[in-house]
Amino acid sequence: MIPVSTASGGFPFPILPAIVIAPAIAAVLLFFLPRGRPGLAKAVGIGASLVTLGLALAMAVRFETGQPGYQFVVSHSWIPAFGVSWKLGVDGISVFLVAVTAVLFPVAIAGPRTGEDPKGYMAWMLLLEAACLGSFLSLDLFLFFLFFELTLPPMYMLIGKWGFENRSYAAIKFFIYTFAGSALMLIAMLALVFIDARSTGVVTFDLIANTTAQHVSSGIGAVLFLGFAAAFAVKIPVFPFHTWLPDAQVEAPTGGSMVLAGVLFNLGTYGLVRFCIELFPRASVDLAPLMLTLGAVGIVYGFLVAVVQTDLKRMIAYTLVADLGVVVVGLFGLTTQGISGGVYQMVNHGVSMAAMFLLIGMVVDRLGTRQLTAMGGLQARTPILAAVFIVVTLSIVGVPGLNGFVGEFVMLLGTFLTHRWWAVAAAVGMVLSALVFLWAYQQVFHGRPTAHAAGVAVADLGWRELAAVAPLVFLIVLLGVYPRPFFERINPSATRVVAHVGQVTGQYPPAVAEGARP
Amino acid sequence: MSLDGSYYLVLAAVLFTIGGIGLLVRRNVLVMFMCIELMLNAANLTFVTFSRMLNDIGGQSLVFFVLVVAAAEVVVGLGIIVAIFRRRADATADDLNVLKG
Amino acid sequence: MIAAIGGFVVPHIEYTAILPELILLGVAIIVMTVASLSSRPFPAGLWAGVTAAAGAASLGAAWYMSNQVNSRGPHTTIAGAIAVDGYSEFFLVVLSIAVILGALVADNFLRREGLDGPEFYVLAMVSAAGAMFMSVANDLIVVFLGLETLSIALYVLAGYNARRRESHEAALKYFVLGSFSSAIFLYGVALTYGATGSTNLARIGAFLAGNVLVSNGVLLGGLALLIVGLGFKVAAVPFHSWSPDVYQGSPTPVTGYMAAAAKAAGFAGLLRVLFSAFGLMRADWQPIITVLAAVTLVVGAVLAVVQTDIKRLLAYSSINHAGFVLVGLAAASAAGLSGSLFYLLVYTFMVIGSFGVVTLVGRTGDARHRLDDYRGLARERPIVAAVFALLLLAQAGVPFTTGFLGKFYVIAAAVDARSYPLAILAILSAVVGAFYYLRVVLLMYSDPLPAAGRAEGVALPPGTALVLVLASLFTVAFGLVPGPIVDFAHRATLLF
Amino acid sequence: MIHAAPAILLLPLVGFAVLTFSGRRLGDPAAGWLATAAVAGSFVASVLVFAALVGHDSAHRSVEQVYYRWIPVGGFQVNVGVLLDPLSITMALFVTGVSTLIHLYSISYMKADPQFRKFFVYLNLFVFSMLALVLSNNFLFTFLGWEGVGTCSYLLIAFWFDRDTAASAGKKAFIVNRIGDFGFVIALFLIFSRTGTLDYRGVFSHLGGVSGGWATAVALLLLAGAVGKSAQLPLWVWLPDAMEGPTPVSALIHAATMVTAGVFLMTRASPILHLTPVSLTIIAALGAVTALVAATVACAQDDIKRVLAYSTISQLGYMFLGVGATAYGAATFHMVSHAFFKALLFLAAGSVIHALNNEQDMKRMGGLAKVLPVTAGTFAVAWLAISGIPPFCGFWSKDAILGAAYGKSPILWAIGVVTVLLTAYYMTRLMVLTFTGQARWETARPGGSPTPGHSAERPAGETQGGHGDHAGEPHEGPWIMTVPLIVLAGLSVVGGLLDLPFLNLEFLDHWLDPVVGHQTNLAYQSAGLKVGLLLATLVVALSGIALARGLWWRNWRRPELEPALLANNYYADDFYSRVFTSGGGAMSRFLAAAVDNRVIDGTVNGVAALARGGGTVLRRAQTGYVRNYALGIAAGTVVILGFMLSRAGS
Repeated sequence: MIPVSTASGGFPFPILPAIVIAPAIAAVLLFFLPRGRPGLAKAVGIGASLVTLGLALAMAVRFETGQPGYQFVVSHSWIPAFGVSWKLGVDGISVFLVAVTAVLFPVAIAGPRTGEDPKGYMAWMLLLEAACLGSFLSLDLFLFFLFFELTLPPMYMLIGKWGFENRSYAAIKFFIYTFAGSALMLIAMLALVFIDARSTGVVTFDLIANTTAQHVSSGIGAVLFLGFAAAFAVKIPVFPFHTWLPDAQVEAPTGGSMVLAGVLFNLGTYGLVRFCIELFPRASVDLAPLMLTLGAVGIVYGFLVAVVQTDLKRMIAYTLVADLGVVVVGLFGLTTQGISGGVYQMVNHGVSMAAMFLLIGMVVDRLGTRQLTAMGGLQARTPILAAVFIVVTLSIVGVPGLNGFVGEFVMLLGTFLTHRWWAVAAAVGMVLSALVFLWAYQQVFHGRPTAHAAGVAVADLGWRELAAVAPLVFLIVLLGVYPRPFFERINPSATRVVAHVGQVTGQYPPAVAEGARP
Repeated sequence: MSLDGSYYLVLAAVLFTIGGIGLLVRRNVLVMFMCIELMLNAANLTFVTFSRMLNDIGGQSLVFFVLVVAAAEVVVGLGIIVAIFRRRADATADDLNVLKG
Repeated sequence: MIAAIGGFVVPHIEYTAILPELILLGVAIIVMTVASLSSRPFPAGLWAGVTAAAGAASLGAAWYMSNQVNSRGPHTTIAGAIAVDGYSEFFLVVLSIAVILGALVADNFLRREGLDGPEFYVLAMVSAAGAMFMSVANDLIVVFLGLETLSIALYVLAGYNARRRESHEAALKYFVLGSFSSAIFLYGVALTYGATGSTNLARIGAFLAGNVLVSNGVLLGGLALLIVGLGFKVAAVPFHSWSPDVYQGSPTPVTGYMAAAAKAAGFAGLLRVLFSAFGLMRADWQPIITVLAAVTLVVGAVLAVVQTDIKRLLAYSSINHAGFVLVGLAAASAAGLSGSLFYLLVYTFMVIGSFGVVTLVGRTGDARHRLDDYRGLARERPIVAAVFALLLLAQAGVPFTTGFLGKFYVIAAAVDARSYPLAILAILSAVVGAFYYLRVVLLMYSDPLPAAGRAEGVALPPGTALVLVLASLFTVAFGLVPGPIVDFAHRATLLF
Repeated sequence: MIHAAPAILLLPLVGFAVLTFSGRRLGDPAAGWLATAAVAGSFVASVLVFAALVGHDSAHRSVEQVYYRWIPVGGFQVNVGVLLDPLSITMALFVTGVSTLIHLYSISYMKADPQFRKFFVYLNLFVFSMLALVLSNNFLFTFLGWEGVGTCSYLLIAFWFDRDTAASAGKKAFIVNRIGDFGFVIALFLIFSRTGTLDYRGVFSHLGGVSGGWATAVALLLLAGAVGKSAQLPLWVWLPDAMEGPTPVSALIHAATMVTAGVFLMTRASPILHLTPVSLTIIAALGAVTALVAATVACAQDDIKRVLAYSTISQLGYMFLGVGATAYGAATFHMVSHAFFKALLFLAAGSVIHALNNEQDMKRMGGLAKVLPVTAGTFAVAWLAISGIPPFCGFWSKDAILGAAYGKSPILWAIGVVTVLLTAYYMTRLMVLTFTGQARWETARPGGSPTPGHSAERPAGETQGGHGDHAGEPHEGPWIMTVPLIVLAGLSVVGGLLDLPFLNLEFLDHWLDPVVGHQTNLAYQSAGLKVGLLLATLVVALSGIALARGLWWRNWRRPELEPALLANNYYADDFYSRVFTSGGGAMSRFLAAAVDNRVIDGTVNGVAALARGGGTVLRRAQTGYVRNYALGIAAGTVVILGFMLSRAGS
């Protein structure tokens, strides 16, 4: 059983709906704002995202440690004819994903320079935020799917309207590709619900009910698992479903890139845990080798392809494929460490990659090009930017003491306990990621400026930019040095998932994972 | 002595088919229109025949409805044809192919 | 009883049951009479207002009847030829809405094009009445009559813009093919009558329940032809070929109205005939409908991708939508049926709203329908562009819009019926669909073509504005709170 | 004063933080002094802790302090804490001690460098990481320090980032190290999966009943990490390139401290190594071969720092040989004494380079003994120490290892002895070329402009510390540069006292016994054999010196003694670059261009094109002719009729 707490946590209003609705309302408000007031639009955008951040942090602070189940749960019947309810809840797996989403959006909104039409930009960003938060908080399959899909139009518009030169191809590719993935999820979701309904007699999209039902035979479960996995694999993206990513990531405006890298991919990996693994434990065990292989291949592949890219954003975009492959490998170890570390790594990766793309945006803005061959020597001219960049780089590369290492090590350790060789293959990533990122850093910051770069006037980070990047750097260090409070909240839920898998399949990870000594 | 009903049915079917094929092969709009009338009347014949076979007068009364409808169609159809081909000597359907693809 | 052997009995006529039709027909006759009797010019917008009012009245009547049915239960009237049930009232509501929205969109168009006059509205009301009769019919011959009333009025409407050659061509194509399909339908009625001895749907159903036919060739043939006849009306592939041409050629408001009303009426007839009369022969028609649905989905979506004319694009997309409705039908279940109904309801708003925008952007002459004409619309008319974007995205199936729920509903039904391939095909066609809708959206939000010197801006008259507001409100509001309309569609099948 | 332990770690960390956030306010020399003070404080704290440990009896000389729980996930619980035992405190002492001296030296050496503050930021961070590495009470915190020193190494090698060679060398160092770290990480996984913990004490107390295969795997994987960090074969190629960094960095990181971390790790993990004799043999053989190979290469280098770099690799090989021979005490002894004399060598070399305005080519030196007497004198001490001449420390520590190696296998001993010969040879060559003979630097530098070529310490155009104030004649640096030299020279002289192989004066061995167990092979050798071995190596060393003096005295042009094979490090870099850079690059390009673009993305776009193509084809059916449409309807009707009638009558 999954414990569910409907306690309000001391908030005078239901906190979770407030978190989702606050940015949505602001997005609608922005729509009715006069067009000629860009300053006001920005203020509303930033203000709303900060309010959301406040709510999310308050929620995270009041989140009870040591509880494996869902907290602050609210449930309202919504479309009774479909068995759909407006049910939101948060557990250890989602709590920090919500928090980090709420952190990243204000940064993504306020940090980079906005182009034309700030009103529309802010509105789409806030709508995207609402959709992302809603996805993490939904405890109803249908509701999740709605929010999951709702992320597409705003992102589409952000890329398509505010992106770089080849934006419309990238935007459409992004939309169609991810939409196709989730299409299969919808079918699988419906099939699951109706199959469960045939056993229980109740048609319900309730996540918990369907998680506990487990009426699906292993063969069908595998098919449904793949249906869900298709959506998430595209979203994450897992090799070989990744080719939309470089295009989208390259063409997106900086804020969009940050959200893509920091939040949207988390939706996919989160989905793997929450839906693929929890709903289909048998299939997860049976198909773990497939997922692990895709993840592991993606790691090597992503880095190898990244290293020869000549476009900075494209290069880093390919590393996302690899980094997220590591998360997949971690999750499908199906151990507490794997899942806990995987979730932790989602948070890390969100922070670090958002910071990375924020910085890349700053570099690209300054130099007016994304071509690595036209860069160089920036460290002498912008030492602070370089310093922040190297911290973020090291975080992604997984240097201990910073956040990336903790997540990566823990989850690969977890996978090692059950699927030794895949963890070893995934660990190759630590060499390759160093190769790619240091190579990128060298080309941008080391050496002497190229003729192009030398011809551009370049300023170091201003206060606004520093203020935007500072919270992310703070998190990078905090998450690396003192991960304990985070793990204490994630662990119980991760353990719950592993126990659930064990209960259904009879396959538990080795006892050492839970602390038994030989 | 009366013929077996099935003869009428077959005749109606043949008429219907002739009408259909006529529509497909003729290019003159008026002829096509007449083919449609032929099909409608084939249906009418079927109605009447079944009405007799089933000994149910309802089928025959339906024919009146159909005739009225056919008349209305004639009015509108001819109106459209006249509007289009007012200034033309021949009226072929194949001249109308601006809209395609 | 229309007729009894040995004596002609005048059936009892329950006028309230056909009140919406009577209102529309009555107003149509009054308008025609008044307009032809008076030689003075009438104030602009009068006929549109009258039509909208008539539509509103019929909507009220339909709503009243709907509540009556809810409280008292369904029944048939006028010798069993008319069904008074949730299903009927559902379609009466949908069609009344189509009349109101259609009239509001047409008003501006007709004035702009200098075509203002009562005839247009009379024809619209008559066609709506025909469509309504199709929906409430419980007898094949009533279906036929409604179908013809609807179609004949639409033939004229399609050719209403006498100045445009395309309009004529559309009218003629529609007429020839429509008559052809009507004839096929009628022959199907005849065969069915022959096989079952009745044209009354309920009695056909009862007959099939009570008898085992040794030789059912005639019956099956009749059913096949019925499906073809109605399939034509809903533009199911391969009976769809008229629709792109007619949609493109007709005056734009007519296209919108036609897309909504004719499709709704066609489906009303198809669903009623298949479920009510031939429900027991499900096994025979289900495969056909499934294949039709599949082909319709694919052809509609794929052909829309390559279009460069917005009206043609929307025509093909509406074929794709018809495919979705057929998916619900192919499930052959109560859930599928209500899914189809739901889809038609939400589609009505989306499609009339969309064509409302197309009407505006077409500008005087109703000719600017290339996709490139939509470039930069967001800059010139942000609200119009936003509404269009919303409606297109809703058609693409974006969450929190009715469009998504409609797709979800029918696909859920298909999955529940375990026709997984069809469900997957449907959703993949929606993916393809997203491509062409998004293309238009992005065009609106990209920069205008430099060469396109705009002599005429895009105007936003109040009537169309109202339609756009209504359409987008409906689409979003019920996307967020779909309960009421889901229940509405659900009730329409429960009381069947 | 065991409670001073946190201060050892904290002081450099605080120094790092303060310098990072308010270095600008402090100003240039002050920042350097602050950094030095932080490290010096750390040294003092180490001394206090050392004293406290000495006060414990030898069985209880191991104190664990846990500061906080770092990563708790299920059964995986890792703390941030220290294990204060003889091994770690020895390391801490010499790390902080040598660091203090090098910090001091750097204040002058880096003077006037625009990145002066940043240099000390990195140095302090390095010291913290190194201390975390050695003091940690668990493998993971050690790994933190391990990667931390690697990172600092990267930052410091690439310190003069505007030079492409420096930037590339930094990157190369990091990546090659990462290859080794990959093994380290897998080793940690293996350890945890078997013992359920990563705490040193926990792991070593759960070794009962582990399989030999497990132990061998762990040992070899840890060795991979150590090989990377300590630049052993086959991962040695990064260290010579690392000389691109400022010379104090070479002294501190790439000679004295960081590169010895591999030896430390092996020593720390000795309980595991004991379970797997085959691994020990591999370690010993690897060390011996590395020592020999690197020494041969050192014989043919012209760049003074590269000679020292290869020498470092070679000396580290000795230490691995010692570890492999289970002479952990000897290995540690050599590590410490090597830190003394190698740091001294680098600092003195830096002094030379500094004085010659960034000249690193020994062929352009010569005769410097007259102008740089202090440098030359201290250098000579270090030269004798590394060559293995008594009573300098290198003699004792090297012989301790060789003695152990003899116990392990005479072949290893023989390799070691050949290396002694080569060591003495190349160091003498270095000494002769640099400090004696005629001064070639005046002629080689016409007009006083820096020579073009590979050997510029700094990029042209940037002034280096200590140069702005004089022109022409090279001279000694200020006292803060010479004091460290003198102190290190002193330590090189007396360092041998730590562990003399007779009269039970093996302090270090006894000191380390609680950590590694009493394993030294020396104990089993007879006094006669001991003396014989000592004398043999001494003779070999002396003949090496004599040989070099004979060959190079007043004769610096001897290309026949510098074969290209050796000068180019056996073409190892070429080989690696061909295989990994070119080969890997080709594969990457293939993946990017062919696989990703054509196959994977091609499939995606192909599906889209298919839909579009389908549309284009189907479109042709929509001819615009109404009769064709009717035909379509009729055909559809016929098909449906046909299907229906096929079901009829059944």
